[in-house]
Amino acid sequence: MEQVIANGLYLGAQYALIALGLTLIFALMNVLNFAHGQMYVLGGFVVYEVYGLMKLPFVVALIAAAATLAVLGAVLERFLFRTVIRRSEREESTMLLAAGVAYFLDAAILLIFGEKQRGVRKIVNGVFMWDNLILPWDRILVAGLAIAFIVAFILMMQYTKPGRAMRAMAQDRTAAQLMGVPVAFYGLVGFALGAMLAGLVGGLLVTITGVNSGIGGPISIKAFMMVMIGGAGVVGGAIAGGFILGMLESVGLTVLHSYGDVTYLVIFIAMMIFLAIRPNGLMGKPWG
Amino acid sequence: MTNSRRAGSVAAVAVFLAAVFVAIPLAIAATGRTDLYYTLSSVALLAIASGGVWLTFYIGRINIGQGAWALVGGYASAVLVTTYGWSFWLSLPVAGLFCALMSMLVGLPILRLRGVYFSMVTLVLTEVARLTALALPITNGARGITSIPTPGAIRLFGVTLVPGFETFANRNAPFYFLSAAMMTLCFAGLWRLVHSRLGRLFAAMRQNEELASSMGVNVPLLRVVAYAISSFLGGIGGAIFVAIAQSIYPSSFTINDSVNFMLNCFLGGLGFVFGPMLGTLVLYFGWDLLFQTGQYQLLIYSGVMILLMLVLPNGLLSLRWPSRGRP
Amino acid sequence: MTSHSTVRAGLFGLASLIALAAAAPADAANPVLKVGFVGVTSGPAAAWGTSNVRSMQTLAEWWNSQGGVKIGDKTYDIDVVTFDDQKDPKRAIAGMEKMAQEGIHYVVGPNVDDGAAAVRPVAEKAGIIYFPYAFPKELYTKPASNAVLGMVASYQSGPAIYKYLKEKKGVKSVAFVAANESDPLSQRDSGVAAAKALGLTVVADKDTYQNDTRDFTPVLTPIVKLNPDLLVLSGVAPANAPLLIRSARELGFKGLISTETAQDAKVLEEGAGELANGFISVGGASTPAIRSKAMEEFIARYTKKFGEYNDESNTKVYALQYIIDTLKADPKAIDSVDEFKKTIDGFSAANPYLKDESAKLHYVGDTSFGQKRQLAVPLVVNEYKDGKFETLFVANVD
Amino acid sequence: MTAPILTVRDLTKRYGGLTAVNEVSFDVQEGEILSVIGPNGAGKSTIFKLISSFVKPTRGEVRFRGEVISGLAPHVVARKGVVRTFQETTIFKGMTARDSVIVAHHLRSQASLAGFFFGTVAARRDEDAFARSADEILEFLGLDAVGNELASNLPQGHLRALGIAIGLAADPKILLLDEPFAGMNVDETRQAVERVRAVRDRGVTCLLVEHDMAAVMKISDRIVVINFGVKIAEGTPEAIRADDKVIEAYLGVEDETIGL
Repeated sequence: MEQVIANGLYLGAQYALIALGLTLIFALMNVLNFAHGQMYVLGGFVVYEVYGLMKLPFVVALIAAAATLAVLGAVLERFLFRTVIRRSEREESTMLLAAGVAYFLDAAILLIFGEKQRGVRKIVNGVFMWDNLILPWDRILVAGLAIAFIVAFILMMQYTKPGRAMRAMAQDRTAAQLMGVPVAFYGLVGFALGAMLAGLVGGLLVTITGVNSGIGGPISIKAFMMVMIGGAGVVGGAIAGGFILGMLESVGLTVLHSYGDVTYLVIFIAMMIFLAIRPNGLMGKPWG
Repeated sequence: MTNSRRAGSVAAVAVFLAAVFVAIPLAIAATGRTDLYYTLSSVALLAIASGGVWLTFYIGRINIGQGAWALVGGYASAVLVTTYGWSFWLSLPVAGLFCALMSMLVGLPILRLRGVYFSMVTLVLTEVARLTALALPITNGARGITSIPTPGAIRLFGVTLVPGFETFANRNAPFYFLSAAMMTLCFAGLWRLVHSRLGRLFAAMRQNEELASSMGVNVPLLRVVAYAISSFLGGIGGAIFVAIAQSIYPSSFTINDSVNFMLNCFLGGLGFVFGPMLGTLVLYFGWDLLFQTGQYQLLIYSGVMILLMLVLPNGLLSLRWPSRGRP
Repeated sequence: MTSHSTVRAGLFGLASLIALAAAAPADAANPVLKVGFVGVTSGPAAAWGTSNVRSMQTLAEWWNSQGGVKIGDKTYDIDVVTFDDQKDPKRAIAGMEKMAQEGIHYVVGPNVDDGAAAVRPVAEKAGIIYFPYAFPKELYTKPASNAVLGMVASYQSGPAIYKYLKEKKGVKSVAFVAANESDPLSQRDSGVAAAKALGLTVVADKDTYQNDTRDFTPVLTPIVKLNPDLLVLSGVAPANAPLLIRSARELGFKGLISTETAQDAKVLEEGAGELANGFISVGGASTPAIRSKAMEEFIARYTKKFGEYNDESNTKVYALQYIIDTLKADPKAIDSVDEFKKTIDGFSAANPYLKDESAKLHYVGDTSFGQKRQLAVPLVVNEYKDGKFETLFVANVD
Repeated sequence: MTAPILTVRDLTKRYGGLTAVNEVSFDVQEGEILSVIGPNGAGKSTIFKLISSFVKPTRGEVRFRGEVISGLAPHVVARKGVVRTFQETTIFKGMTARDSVIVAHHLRSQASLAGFFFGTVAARRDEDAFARSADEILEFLGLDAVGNELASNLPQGHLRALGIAIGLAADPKILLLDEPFAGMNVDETRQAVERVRAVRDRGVTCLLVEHDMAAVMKISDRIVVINFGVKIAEGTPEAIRADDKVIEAYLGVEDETIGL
């Protein structure tokens, strides 16, 4: 059982970080970013190139991934999303744009990096063993880094000026604007930050799970589920959703092991029932 | 409606019918491009399913779960035809009704959700449908149902109304006419629905559910009704597709399809009943047209999609009627 | 205005892309023989179709550069027409319709069960022989007659592998894990049946994972606890194999791991490193130990053209070779699928990809399907070791 | 005195540990204008939602002509003749004023929804009747000039009137008005007061929840005063004006709104 809980916590840490970027963009812009998974994949490939092929230190690769995605996020916001949000009658229209961007990134990544699964050398070797518990050190390190990033993100949102501005914006965009928050600028910053988080976690996980050009879509959908459980647009919700899904998978796969085929069916149906009872997830903001 | 507008509408309908049932078949016969029959049948069937999604948009719900009902409809028809030996023609409406009924049960709890929560729960619903199809014995699990016979003849009092599809030299032609006829029927119904009192109530609900209920509208019931109609359309589309493919697998309709149905609505324009039809035509046919571009196909396709969104963020049909906001 | 100039720049880029793509092959000295491909070259399963398309393109380019292929008294240039079905059976039908429209009679693909079943009505009506990489027996047994299985099926390789492992490595218990999708689940079911038939104890036959799983530790934790002698990764995608192996080994799994599908050594090396040592898979049909000079040249050309070789192409090179060689044996088959079907039964030609000069290309499948609807490719069972596959044994189907 | 049209008994609503409304009871007589007033945060809007059944009470009940309506779905309550209005932000943004009022005639339809779909005789008769009735209501409330404007383009004063028009279209026996005078200047308030009187004169009982003491004093037949979720007074405007508890409650908050 210790192993199951450890697995769940480890999965939860990485899921929470994946969900964080998605929920941030949703909170600030009301955009459901279908391209989140593709951004994750791109982050993974940047680390593959820099750490795996160019043999530079892992930290450098991670910074490169974060920077690449931040720039990409900013460009997407400035030249695509901002225009469409301004000109469309219904803000959901950004979904088509986001899906288009997702397909575009999918195609571009496939053309640039090829169709194969890629992996890099381990960042640390060895396995931590204690009683029945087996955890490779690199997983522990990755989970630790993920949690560190989450904490850093929360601290930034709580105590820095941009953080406070973005929180105000997430609560009430018009009010924030009246209070003098430059919402256009912080929309850009938020989008860049959300994309950066996706790239960061993609880059982090390439050391464990590798990366391939096709997994963007599935990752996005998984991220949607976490956000849905925790509640959309709330940082705490994303983190809770990530950990809950991680636990759910870990415990579900073990408990329902003998029923095998239906494990995910049960998890998904449970999720639907949960949402029917709590229509805004665990702690989400209601929809406009 | 003024007389000139009425005349205009009648002319538009006549042109549409002539194009679909006369001009296109003639053009195909002249050019020999019989492959277009299938492509256009697909467009028609996907448009039917997208029309359902559009209706849920119309009551203010972003539905990314239509793939589930297409799959359920497809399986319902396939099981009735293969296991119980029903005629395809009977199985088609039954499949649609089965979807409508099931969607009422599912819709009752989930339609309380709004915005992204509804979208995501329907997204999960698609996956639930796929996993259920994999797990159930009646759907034959992972092996799917194959070798489904093509639709037979319809005979009434010894008169053959529709000949069996196996008797046609080109099997795609009868499917094209079936799909196009169903699409015409479904969209005519949808158009009438939206322009009848029910449609106005739906529009009222989309804009404000509380206000609508304050004037005595049974909002939960109407939501379920709209969703059931939507799922009915999904089921019909799925069932005919299965008849064309003569096979169905749990992966015949997936999350990708659900997302595409939604995108068709966005691209055509949410404010227009015929939006999903045009959206499906452009998105589906566009992919086909680009097939010569080989490895760049997806890149170009998505690039065009992004450009269209930039230029016409309110859908293709907003080009003609700039921001009138009326269906 | 910025948004306008963006649009214009985008349109320009697009136009140039289309022009680039349209400026395709054909210096029309020879008549062109078109061969089709309908399969998946984008999305999560892109690797499967891509290795098909690239083998076909490499081979066609090679032949065309030598002046074309001589079929009967004419010499043809080979043109490969590809269609990406996005792993969607509905698109696969459209693709097959396109092939029929282009007058193509020989199509490689689709790559998965649902697509292969969906295109069957079109192919039969339009007179197309297609070569799926999908295992459902209905596709190849009567009354179906237009599909030819392009590789060794899991229900053929599975028993051979388990038998070998039972006899040589003392395997007694076996556990299965598969993605919860049609193809892997079907392959798992046939694997379980084969293992039971051999008298092995099946300790886990229901564990599945979602296609979005990136970390397999939770999936494998309960299985590793059962401590089977052999862990079978049924129908595992090449991308997932190293991840599963790594998770199992890191959880302390000491037994053997095997799969019935072809894998890529580079992917295993990058994804699992030395943890993948000892992993048993069905290798591409022309592994280093048995391959000929011609195969080596093919690999060299492939690598030069696309930057990197894919070991799956060891098998996938065969389909086009078979098509052309069968047409050479019976030139009338170029326009007549019925001729092709007649020729299949007695067809035999030299296998250019194997060192062993007595090796022949011929069609098999009588045992599994009751008719010859499968390409005979060597069943090569490999063991991965330090970035390379080492051949354990070679067998033949039928 | 006839039996009251609406009776409120021991109405209580708790949110977690917080009691928003505590054991409030009062009656509404047929044909009167009754106002529920109280300082900000007194629980007025909760009472309003409880009566219109948008919120279920923790305890207690609301009866309409002797029949319990609390706990029923809002649309069922509306069907019985208890109709609420919203403040001006709650409208059908994409519809014209006239269309909004026509749609609001839903409860009066004789034809079924299927009948409307197929355009039966009954349905067409309904459509004509609704259009005529809507025009009458719009004129009655002075909205006939702006009937074809999009609701979202109307100024605030017109939106208030539109809210009442939508309420009237549902053919209410008792109309619940949610702060009909909030945010209005003296002149607008005077017009609004006239409007409410006219509605009552059509035979519709009016229950107001309001903050603006001056207007309430002018218009109401009787007043119920709430503070901290508890009823502290009930009576005619004169009686309320003289009530010490009321003065105290209001002085504690903001004295200029009392209008004394």
